[in-house]
Amino acid sequence: MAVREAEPVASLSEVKEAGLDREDLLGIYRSMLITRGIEERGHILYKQGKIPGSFYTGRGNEAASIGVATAMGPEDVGTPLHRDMGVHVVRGVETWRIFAQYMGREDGPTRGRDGNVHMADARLGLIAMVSHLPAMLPVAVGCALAFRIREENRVAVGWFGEGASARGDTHESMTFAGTRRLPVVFVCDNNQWAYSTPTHLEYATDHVADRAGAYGFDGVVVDGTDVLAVYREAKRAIEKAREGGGPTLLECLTLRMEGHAVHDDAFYVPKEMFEEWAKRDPLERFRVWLQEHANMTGEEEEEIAAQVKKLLNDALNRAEESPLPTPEQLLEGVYATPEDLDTPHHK
Amino acid sequence: MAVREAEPVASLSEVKEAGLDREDLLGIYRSMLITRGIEERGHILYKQGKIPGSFYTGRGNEAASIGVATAMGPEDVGTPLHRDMGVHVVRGVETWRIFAQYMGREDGPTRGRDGNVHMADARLGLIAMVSHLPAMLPVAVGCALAFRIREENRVAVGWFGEGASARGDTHESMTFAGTRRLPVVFVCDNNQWAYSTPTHLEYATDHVADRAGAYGFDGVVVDGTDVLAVYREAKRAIEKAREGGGPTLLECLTLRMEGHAVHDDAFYVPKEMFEEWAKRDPLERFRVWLQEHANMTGEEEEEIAAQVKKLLNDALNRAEESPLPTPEQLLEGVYATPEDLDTPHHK
Amino acid sequence: MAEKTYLQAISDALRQEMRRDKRVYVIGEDVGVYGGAFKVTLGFQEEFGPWRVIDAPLAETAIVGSCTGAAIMGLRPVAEMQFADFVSCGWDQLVTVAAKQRWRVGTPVPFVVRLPSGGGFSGGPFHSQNPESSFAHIPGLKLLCPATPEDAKGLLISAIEDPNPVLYFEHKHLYRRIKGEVPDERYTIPIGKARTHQEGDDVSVITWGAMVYTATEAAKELGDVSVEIIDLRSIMPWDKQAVLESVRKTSKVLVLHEDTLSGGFGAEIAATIAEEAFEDLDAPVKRVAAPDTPVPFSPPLEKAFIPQVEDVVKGLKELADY
Amino acid sequence: MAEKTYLQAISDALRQEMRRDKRVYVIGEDVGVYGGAFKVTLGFQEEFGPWRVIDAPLAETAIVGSCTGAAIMGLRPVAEMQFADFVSCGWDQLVTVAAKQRWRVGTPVPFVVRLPSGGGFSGGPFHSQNPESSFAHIPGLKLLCPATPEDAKGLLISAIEDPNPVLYFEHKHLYRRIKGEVPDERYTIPIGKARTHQEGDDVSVITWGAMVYTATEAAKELGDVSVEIIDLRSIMPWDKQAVLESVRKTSKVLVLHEDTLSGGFGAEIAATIAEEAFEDLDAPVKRVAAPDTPVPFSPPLEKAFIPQVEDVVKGLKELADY
Ligand SMILES: Cc1ncc(C[n+]2csc(CCOP(=O)(O)OP(=O)(O)O)c2C)c(N)n1
Ligand SMILES: Cc1ncc(C[n+]2csc(CCOP(=O)(O)OP(=O)(O)O)c2C)c(N)n1
Ligand SMILES: [Mg+2]
Ligand SMILES: [Mg+2]
Repeated sequence: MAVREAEPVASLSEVKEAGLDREDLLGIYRSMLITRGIEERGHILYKQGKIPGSFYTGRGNEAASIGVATAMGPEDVGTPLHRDMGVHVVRGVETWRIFAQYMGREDGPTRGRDGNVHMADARLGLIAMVSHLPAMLPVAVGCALAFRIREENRVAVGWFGEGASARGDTHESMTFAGTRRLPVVFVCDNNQWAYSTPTHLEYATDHVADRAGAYGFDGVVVDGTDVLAVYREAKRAIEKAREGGGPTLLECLTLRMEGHAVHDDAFYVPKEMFEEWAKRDPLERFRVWLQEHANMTGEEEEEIAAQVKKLLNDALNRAEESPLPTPEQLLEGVYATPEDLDTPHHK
Repeated sequence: MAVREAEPVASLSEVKEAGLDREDLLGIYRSMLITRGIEERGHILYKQGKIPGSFYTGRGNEAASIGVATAMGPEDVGTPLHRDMGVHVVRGVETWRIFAQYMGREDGPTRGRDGNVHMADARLGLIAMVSHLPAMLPVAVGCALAFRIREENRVAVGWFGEGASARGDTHESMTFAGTRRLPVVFVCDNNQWAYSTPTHLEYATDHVADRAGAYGFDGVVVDGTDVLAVYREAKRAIEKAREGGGPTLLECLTLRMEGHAVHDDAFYVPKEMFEEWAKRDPLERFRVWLQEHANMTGEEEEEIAAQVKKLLNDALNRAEESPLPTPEQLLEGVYATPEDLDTPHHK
Repeated sequence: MAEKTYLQAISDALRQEMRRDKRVYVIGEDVGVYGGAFKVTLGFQEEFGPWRVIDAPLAETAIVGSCTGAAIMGLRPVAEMQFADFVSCGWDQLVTVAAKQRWRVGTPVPFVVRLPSGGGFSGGPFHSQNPESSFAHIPGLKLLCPATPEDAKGLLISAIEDPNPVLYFEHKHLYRRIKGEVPDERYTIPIGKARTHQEGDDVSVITWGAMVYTATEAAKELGDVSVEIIDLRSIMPWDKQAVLESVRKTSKVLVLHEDTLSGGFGAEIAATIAEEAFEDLDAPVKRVAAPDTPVPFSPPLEKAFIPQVEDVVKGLKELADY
Repeated sequence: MAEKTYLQAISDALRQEMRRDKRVYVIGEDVGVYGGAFKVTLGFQEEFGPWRVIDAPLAETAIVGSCTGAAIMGLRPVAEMQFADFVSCGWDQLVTVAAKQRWRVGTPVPFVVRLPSGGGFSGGPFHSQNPESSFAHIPGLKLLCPATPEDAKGLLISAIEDPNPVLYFEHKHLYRRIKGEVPDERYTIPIGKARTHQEGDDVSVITWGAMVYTATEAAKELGDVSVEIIDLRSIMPWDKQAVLESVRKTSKVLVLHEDTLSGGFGAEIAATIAEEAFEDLDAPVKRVAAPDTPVPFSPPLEKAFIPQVEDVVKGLKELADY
């Protein structure tokens, strides 16, 4: 039951064993660029006054979110959070819809009803988060329970921050999942800060994953800036769950590379901490890795970058054309109708 | 941080080291008899139709509750639960008031407003439980926080059942206490059943105390039918907390020797389990121990038994004379007045 | 058709639905081996197995929250709170997640929480509450409070069918005390439709749950004042139209509930009547409810707390004489 | 006397009380080093140290529950919810433990929870709510909703002094927008007393929080209709007498709040008026409140959700013309 600290991924052959070919790797890299790009563009939109309310990014968490999402099967489901834009990207959300969501437009997944990453496309196997952290963990456990009841080979992935690990929802979720050995993987985005609160005020162990044993399952700590290591560990955990081996607590260690939200300059984070982790930028790390281990050429790199740029530009343009919702829409759909049940996720 | 399984207490000299003299031991025995006596009489009252609602006892838990309460200092505080009548007895509650409480009379600590062991005399350093389990743990942690803020050498003791260990309140309490190393001892009355639910559906570890490490403090499992072992371990934990050593999770292993409440015949508990644990009846164990190690004479035994019998008889008579509350009292005291703050516990 | 207790009607309806629809499962504390604190699911685990009748850990947040997840995955969870009072430990999951998901992102969350509620047998402050008013204020939840065995069955089936999170309050004091004819076949009762428990011309009583019977007793004592009793059955949505129609007929109305007065759902009903039937009223809208205290344990206090027949009689007389 | 923002008034009041009374401490997420999400406790930790300005774990149950324990031990905790919305995670501790302890066993539980609440800046469904109505139904809690800097200070001090659990709702949209003269010295404002924000003769508006300003704007647009605005300030206990007096004077009344309509506390006020001032009313009691939906994020939706000046104008005109 002891916590295992995962090794980095060294070679291409190791990656192939884990089920990824070179195309997949370039795809991952592309997803990372898209993810970062979405959030960088979002930031600009915010500064331009086009995003109402506040604005959050997952800068520094791209490898963690994308590594896990890549390891999920098509029928698996997840409840990603505000640092996990990469999950939406990997699962195939249309980029323009995210910008529309940011700007409160009608074509965002919530049609302007909610903001930020408080969204998900249920058809992609994702359930939209609420703000209350980590209230989506019991929901993820419920998905896993459904899979267990129906004896399906599906797995649920529930995300939570190291701050939110302090809340009762985390405990009840892990307790229930642990006693019933449900097919769920708990992914902790440990970015070392909960708003301004450091980790030692949120938990008294070395790692959040040290708590896994308290629930009767395994804990793994992985470098959350190493997308392949995250992928490998997530894959193991997910496949273990799929085979009836019960939950895993997978902790992805990163640093939140910006303030809690756009208004926060993160003065409380030691400068050296930022400097140190800047050297481990997940995109840059993976770029170099691809060059060294997968012979990614300069041409390929440029091509991907250009594709991503075009994707983002097109998406932005399309999103800006999306209308704002009209006041009449406010009252629609507080209650579901029987017809609403004719959706893929309710099959 | 590993869980320690406590040894039984062997000799009188060991007990003396732990701070108890022969008088104390006989006092403990007396408290155990009173505790059991109160609940047995309560049961009779219930059958006589004198107790409205339901009725709970802590049969089998007398050593656990009394061992811990005996280890508490006079200025320490606690939040005992429905199996912990012994705590009230040791802290000095007047027996007749408990019977008055059972019967919904005006002289019960809640003046007929609440029933059962949902009561406490704040002047004795006890805070009355609510039904919601384990909602008193955050309260106990708050007491410990107050002691820490004021730099007092006091300790709070919070009780919870192994069933209630599954709830979020347990986790948030231990997380907060652990990160701040607050002077609180968490006592788990592990009586192996939560109503009809067995332990493996409440937690996935061998012991509840295995979880202590997840909160950065020590866990100890003690035989909850051995009053001296419980006392010794509670004393250690309490004094450790008092000296700034932070919390301990002390798990007292017993068997709930009756149904969950009076209406429950506990059909779901294997008969052998009852038989096995009946051999470890905490009163009988301690009686034999006192004979063997402290030369308790037959005379002494009889004298104590007679004292207790008289105490209970007198208490019952006095309680039966206590009036039922009058309807007008219902509306009093929903809100506290400034004068209410002139009580010892608000000093 | 057979005569059944209110409890039996609930139990039978649930069993019928579980036989009919594999998506329905039950989860709660002690619902399996023990059959539930009130034995509503007695024998269910034998019939449906441990994965459709799930003994949950003592963890209401996990119970309620997992229902949301399983519901979104296409199942039809029916959770049991051991007592309605303990739903306070699942409050956040209900009001924050389950209630808002459909409106926010279009995802229906079809599940039912069964809540044994109400007082009358010295359950004390934590085993007697009627928490429907707190939830009635949260858009996105539906709330049912059946009073008869027939409604208990039909509304439970409707709740399970409904594509929304539904809180189904079953009054403990009716469990074994109230009997009635219950059709054997499967049927539903429309959510949001009141039932005229008794027709009358002079004063209307708007109520639900156990108070329907208190109102009936009171009406009997009124002599020649003719009392109409509207049993709301469904608190959210509630049948405004039926209420207003009754008020327009009688011009006098008493709103009655077992929960405490201030901010209780009776206030919403009274306020609505006062606003929308102002011109039809011949007397102030009267509310009779429990006083603003916790629920007391000791019988004389509990009697003073729960609205009694005499309290309703007094209110009705005042209205009649107005 | 100095001109201060609403936020500054709160911050200064709290600092003053902490200087005066060693028993007062602050606990919440990010209240220490960061000074709180809204900077109400900026600089507090430097002045009072880390054990009186406590950065709590992300755990509302522990935050609120520990306040109960510390209060019983004689301290005067002031907890901050980062946003009022998150109090749903402390619901059980508030309604089950803190609210009922005094009545059950005579133990007062004096602490304050500060709740930055309200919408108006695209906070979306979980950073904009006004949860006072849910708590107003729970006997044992007191609820304050100041609208002016002067009241913000005086009521916060009263809350800290009060021997009960007090929920102090501070409206985020007033934080920096509203300024006013605030006495420098320590003073209290009695809990349970309304404030006549504006005298008038034709129609009364009963409201609180940010809606006081919406009502004021609306009243200006009314021309020759004279509007009286009663700022309740205290929701529980609420100043029934002041409300009824105003209604008796004007005979027409509009109850206004930012929270959603159904089961909102406006229903209690309207129902009380309808019952106790029935004969004085010349028109139905009107309620203007948010519609029964979650709080939307996108500006056009949020504008449609939060009662606007024009909504109040419309209501007032209808009443005036009745
Ligand atoms: C129950 C609850 N309380 C408070 C908040 C306010 N809040 C938003 S994010 C945050 C910090 C979260 O920290 P962590 O879980 O580590 O996630 P991170 O933002 O660092 O990814 C807080 C306190 C919340 N969202 N939910
Ligand atoms: C939050 C909550 N949910 C449900 C209950 C109903 N209930 C009362 S006692 C009990 C079992 C408690 O088990 P455990 O914690 O092991 O304590 P024990 O009664 O065995 O001492 C349950 C489920 C409760 N009291 N509180
Ligand atoms: Mg974090
Ligand atoms: Mg137990």
